[in-house]
Amino acid sequence: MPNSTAEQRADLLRAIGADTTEALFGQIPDYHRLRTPIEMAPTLSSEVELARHLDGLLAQNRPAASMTSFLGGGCWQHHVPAVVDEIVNRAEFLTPVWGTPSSDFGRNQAWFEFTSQLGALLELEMVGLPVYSWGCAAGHALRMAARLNGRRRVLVPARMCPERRAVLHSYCASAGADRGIVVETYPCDLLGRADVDALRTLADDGIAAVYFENPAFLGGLEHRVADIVDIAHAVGAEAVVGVDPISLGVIAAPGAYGADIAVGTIQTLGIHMHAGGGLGGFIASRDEERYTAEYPTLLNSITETVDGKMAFGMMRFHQSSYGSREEGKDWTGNSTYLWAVGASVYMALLGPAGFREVGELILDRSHRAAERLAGIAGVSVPETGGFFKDFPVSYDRADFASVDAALRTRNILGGIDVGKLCPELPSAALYAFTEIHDDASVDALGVALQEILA
Amino acid sequence: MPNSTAEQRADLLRAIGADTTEALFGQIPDYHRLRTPIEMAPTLSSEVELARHLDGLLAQNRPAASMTSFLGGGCWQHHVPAVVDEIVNRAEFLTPVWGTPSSDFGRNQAWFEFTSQLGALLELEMVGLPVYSWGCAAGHALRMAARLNGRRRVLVPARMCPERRAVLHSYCASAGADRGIVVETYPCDLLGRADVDALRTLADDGIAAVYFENPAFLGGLEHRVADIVDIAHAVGAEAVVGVDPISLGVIAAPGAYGADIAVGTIQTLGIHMHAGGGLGGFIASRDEERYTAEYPTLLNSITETVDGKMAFGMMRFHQSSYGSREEGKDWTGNSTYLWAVGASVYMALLGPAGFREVGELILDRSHRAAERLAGIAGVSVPETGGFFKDFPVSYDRADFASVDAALRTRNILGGIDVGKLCPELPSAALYAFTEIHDDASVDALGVALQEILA
Amino acid sequence: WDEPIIMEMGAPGRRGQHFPRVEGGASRVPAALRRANPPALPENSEPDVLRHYLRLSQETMGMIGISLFGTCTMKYNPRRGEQSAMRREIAGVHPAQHPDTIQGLLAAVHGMEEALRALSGMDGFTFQPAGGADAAYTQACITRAWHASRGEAGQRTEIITSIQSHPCNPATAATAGFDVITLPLGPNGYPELDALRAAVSSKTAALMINNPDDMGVYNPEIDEWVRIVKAAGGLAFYDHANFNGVMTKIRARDLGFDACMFMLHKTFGVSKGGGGPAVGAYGCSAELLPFLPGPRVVRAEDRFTLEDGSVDAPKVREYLGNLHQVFKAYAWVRAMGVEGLSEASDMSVLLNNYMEKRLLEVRGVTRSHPDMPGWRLEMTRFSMEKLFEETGVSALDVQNRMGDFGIDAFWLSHEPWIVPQPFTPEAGEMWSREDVDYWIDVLAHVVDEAYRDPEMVKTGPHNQVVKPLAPRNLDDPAIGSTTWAAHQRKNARA
Amino acid sequence: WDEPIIMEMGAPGRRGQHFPRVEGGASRVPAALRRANPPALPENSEPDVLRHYLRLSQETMGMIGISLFGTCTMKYNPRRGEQSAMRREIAGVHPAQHPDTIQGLLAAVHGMEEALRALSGMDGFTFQPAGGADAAYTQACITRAWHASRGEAGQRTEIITSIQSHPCNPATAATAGFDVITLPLGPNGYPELDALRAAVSSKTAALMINNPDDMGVYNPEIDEWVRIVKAAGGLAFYDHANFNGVMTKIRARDLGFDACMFMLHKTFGVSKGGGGPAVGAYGCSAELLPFLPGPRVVRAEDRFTLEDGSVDAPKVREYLGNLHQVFKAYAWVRAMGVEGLSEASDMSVLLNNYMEKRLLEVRGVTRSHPDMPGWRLEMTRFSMEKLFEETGVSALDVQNRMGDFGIDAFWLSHEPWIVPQPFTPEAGEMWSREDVDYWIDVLAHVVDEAYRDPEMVKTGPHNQVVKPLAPRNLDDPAIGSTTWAAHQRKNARA
Repeated sequence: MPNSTAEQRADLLRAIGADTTEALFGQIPDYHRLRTPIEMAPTLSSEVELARHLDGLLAQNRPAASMTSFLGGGCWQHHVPAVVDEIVNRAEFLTPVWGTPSSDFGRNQAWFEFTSQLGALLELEMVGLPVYSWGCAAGHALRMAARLNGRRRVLVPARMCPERRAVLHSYCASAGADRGIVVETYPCDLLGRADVDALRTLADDGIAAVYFENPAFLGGLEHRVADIVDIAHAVGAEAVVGVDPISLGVIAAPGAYGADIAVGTIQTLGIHMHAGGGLGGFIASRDEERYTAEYPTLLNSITETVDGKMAFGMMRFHQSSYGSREEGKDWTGNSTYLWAVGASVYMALLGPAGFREVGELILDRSHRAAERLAGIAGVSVPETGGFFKDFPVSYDRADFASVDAALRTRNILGGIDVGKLCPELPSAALYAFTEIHDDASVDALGVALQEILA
Repeated sequence: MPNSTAEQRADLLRAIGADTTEALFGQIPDYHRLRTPIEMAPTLSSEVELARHLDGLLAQNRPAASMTSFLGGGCWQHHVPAVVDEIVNRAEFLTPVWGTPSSDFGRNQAWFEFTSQLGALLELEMVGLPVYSWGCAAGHALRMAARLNGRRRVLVPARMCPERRAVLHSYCASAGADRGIVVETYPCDLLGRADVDALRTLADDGIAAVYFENPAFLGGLEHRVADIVDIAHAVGAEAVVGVDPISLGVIAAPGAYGADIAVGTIQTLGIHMHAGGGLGGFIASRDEERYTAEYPTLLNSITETVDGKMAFGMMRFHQSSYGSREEGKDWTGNSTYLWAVGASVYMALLGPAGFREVGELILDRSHRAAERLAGIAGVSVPETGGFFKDFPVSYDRADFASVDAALRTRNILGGIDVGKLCPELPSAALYAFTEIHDDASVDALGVALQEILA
Repeated sequence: WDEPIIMEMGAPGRRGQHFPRVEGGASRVPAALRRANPPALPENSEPDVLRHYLRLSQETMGMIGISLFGTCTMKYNPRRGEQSAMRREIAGVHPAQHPDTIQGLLAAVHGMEEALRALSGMDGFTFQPAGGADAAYTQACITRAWHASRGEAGQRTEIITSIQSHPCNPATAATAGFDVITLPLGPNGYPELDALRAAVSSKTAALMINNPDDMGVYNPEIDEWVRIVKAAGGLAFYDHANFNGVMTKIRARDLGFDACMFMLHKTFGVSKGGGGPAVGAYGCSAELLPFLPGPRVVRAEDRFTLEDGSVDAPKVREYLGNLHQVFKAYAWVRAMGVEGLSEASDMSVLLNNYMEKRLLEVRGVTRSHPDMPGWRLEMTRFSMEKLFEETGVSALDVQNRMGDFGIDAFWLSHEPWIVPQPFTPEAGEMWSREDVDYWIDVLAHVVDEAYRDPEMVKTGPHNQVVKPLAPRNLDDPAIGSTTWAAHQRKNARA
Repeated sequence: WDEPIIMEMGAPGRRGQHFPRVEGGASRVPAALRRANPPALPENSEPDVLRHYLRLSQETMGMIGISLFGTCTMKYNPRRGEQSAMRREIAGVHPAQHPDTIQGLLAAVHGMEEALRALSGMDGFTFQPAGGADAAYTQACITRAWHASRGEAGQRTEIITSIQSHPCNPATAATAGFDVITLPLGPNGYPELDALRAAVSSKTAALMINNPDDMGVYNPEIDEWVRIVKAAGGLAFYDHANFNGVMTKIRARDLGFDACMFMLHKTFGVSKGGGGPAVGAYGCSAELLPFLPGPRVVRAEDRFTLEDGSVDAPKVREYLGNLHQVFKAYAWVRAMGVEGLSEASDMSVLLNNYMEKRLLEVRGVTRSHPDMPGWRLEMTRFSMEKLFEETGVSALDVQNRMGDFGIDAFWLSHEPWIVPQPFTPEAGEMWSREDVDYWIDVLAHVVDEAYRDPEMVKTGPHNQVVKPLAPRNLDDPAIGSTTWAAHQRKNARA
């Protein structure tokens, strides 16, 4: 602290006419003041000590990125281009909070490039600044839908990411009677894909929104997206889709099949997992006032300066909680804006060809992995492709925990436990295969499972 | 490569009127051209493949920084403040080569702050931009001395870093008869300190320079620096000292004891070891034209702009090899200028108090380590302190290689082999103790040696 | 730099990232679901993308200038913590990894929780809320769950706050389905006890309040507030957004609060990222612990494990939270220690009062509640009302013009503007007195300019990357565009 | 930013770095050797130091602008290699570590050697030379050692080079104790064979030559040169500074050379650091291998070990060299592959010829050896002699003024200036055609300005961090100062 030298401190006290810093806390009643010493771990006041301690902690971690990991299901290990890391770690982007349209010009442009590129991937022209996560985005989107049509029931897939679903439930619940949104489910197959006929039966004109995911949590590609959108629209509900944008080089865009609101993660766009700190979510829609007026997020619009140059400014600030407190649309605050910069760099690096290639590569990896695993006695995998990067693997004769532990001793992190979601497959693990896996890592998994399940 | 798309390439060829790129190599006679394919390892054209390969290589390294390492003797593991890393990795400093005084303004200022702060540590007002290493700096300094007084013999310590000494020999040798500089040695004690009486006898008026180090390679603090300088000056020789600047918060500065030229490493000023890539050397002297006129390095001077603002420019460029080819003073070229920026940041962070503290801490660590090791049967250490961070440890009844290997299996990197330099102690290892070591690491070493030598 | 938008850069066929080619990958996608047209993304080489964003970074002033952005507690982010957390040992951790594989990370998270418990007196914390507003939302959700568990669902529907609370408090309360009661300020700069007494009832679910508020005013009756609310059956939540001015001086639990929130990206030295990822660490008393969303890190003998939250605990975000940021906060708090925290508080209050003294000497500048005696805490709400009346130059104009001198925004005030033409600098402990003096000198210079040449100020900034925005109604759907595609469409139509 | 010098910043007692305090550490130093007065270093807090150097970084244009600095082959430094080499697994390696502990690093070094052997036809490489000049010095030292081993020490005292060689060639030869014979250029832009024949003798130790030179001219008789020198008993050294224009097209060993040098920080995509750390990889034929300084990485079955050099091998630097840079070069060459290298060569030559065509259309600009037919390789030496004569504006003036448009120095020419008012841009393969077009447009604009308003150009730059330097003779000992202390002393006296 630059001013804590005895001389500086005395100078400042003299300048304001106080005797001690203690005197400056005179507003606080004496009996409010804490007088007992606070107990904390020993201070590591030199950087060399701190570095030694932190290095020691880091050495106790075996991160997925250094093991052979197949964890996915909501946060994935994808390739992070080095250029993304360089940019998000620039002091100019990493450390500040907020400035003026002039002083924040570069960052605002990066944000606009994020929304613009994401919009191009989604084929939707309205994109808000990011929210915390896919789950939070879905929660906001369902609330937007309920505000749009005044209905209070929504339909979501029965086999949905439990983490995401819990968040969505928090967002839909309400303290006030009759203000909550009732979350109902429609049945899905083992890859998480909608039972479209059942969905059609469940949808009625009390439904505010039909929410579906593509790919689904259990990995399935929802090939009947058009039917689902039709079902929603037929009853006057909003069609809300959750997507993983890294799939959009090969998978049809939400805008192409008529989804009204699209949400999803931005973590897969070049953001490290960070033990969950890499999550970020987005909300997008057609650029129609009906939707625009319901966004809770901050909205960064392109505009121009007094001398006609490109610049950026906030639009519809009044509808945010900053502008209208409890009268605003839901609420916003610090979010995951740094990751918006990172995702912008990522999309700029990939371009259309990169998204196509990475999508094809992931499809190839996951399907070839399924073929490899299908050949192992005691392992069941879905018979008919149709998934993107995740799919459930069932240990037919062993429980999840013991297989998982055995894999770990082999430096492998197996898939996440989805047995509860799939009562038919009590030992099911959701595995993720991405562009970071090569044949060797898939083969290592195969060999390990063979040994463990033998 | 942005222009290698078929379209761009064709456009460019059309613009210059060539049919193929092959045609552009018409200057090269056909029979000079290589026609057989070049064999190289498979191309890793995607970053995801390259990253996987590089990560695999890195995983095979067990760097000193992740083990418990006592390697020193010319390159040391010191604490590198995180701020230094941030600055030297800024794209603006990391990637460019050279510009104009205006476009390079910030870097030139950082360089000037490097020479200014290093000068303050050394109490010398003339400091050149860095050279490759301590050894190269010593070589240039001895050549400077020989040019200054026209003599062709120099005296150096008998127990000098073998690496550094080999470099110095290369610099002193000559193809032309009578142009070389003859390197003679004076005896030293087991800590590498000069036998001052013997030195006095060896010094005569054919000696161009007396070179000594403080601390010496074997760690000793050369407490008779004033005597050595006097001996050199008495015979009209230059007194050239090699120092480790991290010691200068507690050790007298070369300028204070009358050294004419000071050289040394800048690696200890906040530069990672980088497997030897962190080395850098400096040359400094009093700011007298007699010396200034002999510098082979580039010299970055403070000056001013046409409107009176601070700026920086090259001085005495004409005496460099860039200015005068073979008529210049030795030669210069790409050097270790990025590390000058890093060292500048390091010195600015430490300030006088930081250098004092780190010096005291190192002295405390090394001497307490010596006390700890002295208690181990089969280990000999110098009886009487008097060293800085390195000192020789002798394995009395075991050979160096077997002890070293046994330590390695315990995740410890023992000292470097200096048996050849110390015939009295054939199994001597030079250990380094710095501020990065805590009591636990020294104790781990003690326990390991106890077990190994039991 | 005159850097174009990335959407207009590049040329067909350029690549910034290649992937291994496979044959027929797309054939794995059902035909109906294949993407028909490639996305309209730009095509650029890697060096061009890098340079583009490097230039944009240089066009962002941030902490390279001086930012005394009020309420956000601008701090130095020690690079040791930042760089450590950036390493693969943290960045490469999947949130669902088995705890045995991430003991170092869990130790840091647990250590951070211990530090916050010591500083607040609370019994447990969650780091799941991804910002201060999210912590407020967590409070609202927990309030809902707690009352429901006591059979008062549907009855406890009102949350009380003050007009000076951060907008996120009423907004999250409303989102969670509560009615919001907002108390006005009394003559001393904080709401009056009687107003609170009038507001509480059997419908009262909770009080959400900050103290000191962002005018630097401390409510000395806050303990009485808590008693009143709790007596009425509500919960008391302490929004510790302005903890910097009181850390180690008071503890939320000691004052009777049931829960509180710390922003690790503000008070605890973690980088802000231009608006997150952030952490609103939420802590509560033992009574509320069952409602804290899991999983939480618990120590079991010599190792750390994860414990799931109860089914009633409202999850506000997937997984455990922004743990890389918690790791940085842990590094920061270990480096500071109790003495360091206390000193930071001292220095931030001292420097604020120094600023206040100097700023009040500037013509046209006043402070809120001018007659309230005593030293303000870490912030003071100032007003340029007089300046505005005398010159037509607003606080916003001054803020923009100050940018020309390398000074970033000072923050005006949250809505509503209780004080006209407000501005709220926060000095904190990181800026040197020289920086603060320079900051004040610039402000004084701009104010002086406002009296001499108001147009100069109103048309600023003049020498920044771009000039001020043209007056356009971005809320007009025919103009405002969040994407390039929308912009192009609207421009074409125009 | 108007950033002061660090020596004048700060205040007494401020700290940017603390260390654990110990009692009596200094008492371990003999009293006579203790430092009497603390060094006159500035005292600053960590955030202030960081911000200071961040600002200095922003005041360095470098590769954020456009740099076509000739002879230096400005390339993109792929961040993957840079970041990997920055990791502790490389940065934290001590150069004396046992090879078993650094197998990954040694594999990369060995892989890089294999790649260079394939590209040159040489039999072995050392990465010890820490730059191109150091590689030339290595050549001079090896030449000395080789002749000495053949009993010709003292006899082989002459090294032949061309006036167009880089200054480091004659300079390092002279430092190693050789006499230098410099051949002038013939009418075709390279020295004539007869001149070489006249220069060789029994004193000839070696030829040190580059080809193409930095005018983009290739000497088609180079194989004959090698034969003549070797017939006279000398060694032939190929300075591959300009390898970018010929890589994969020719191989040094195939042309008869005994040794060659590649600059990994130029041709092989490694960051330049504003002038190092760099690598001048030096390779030679089997005959010279015994003189290659060690230790060198050798493969022994499935692992890598280190082999010491012979006692006759002249060490030019401690340890193995800047291995972190070798690691980056290895990453680069693996990513490029043979096809990538060939394409880079193609693109750099193509773009240079495009530049040449456009630049020669600019008034006042000519090229060296204008009548020499055919395409130049990766560079062309241009001249602004005509411009200078007609306007008084020099190439240096143009260079300075171009900075106002975000374009960094283009490089003039090494000494001596054979071509008056020379300038030497090198396009390379990384810059897009748009960048190069912009570069040329700016030059054309500045030249046009020179004809219209020469003062505008001569007094440039105008909108950079600082204006041009005042004319002061820095070589005057009373003025030039490399340290703040010297500057203050001289100013006080003045």
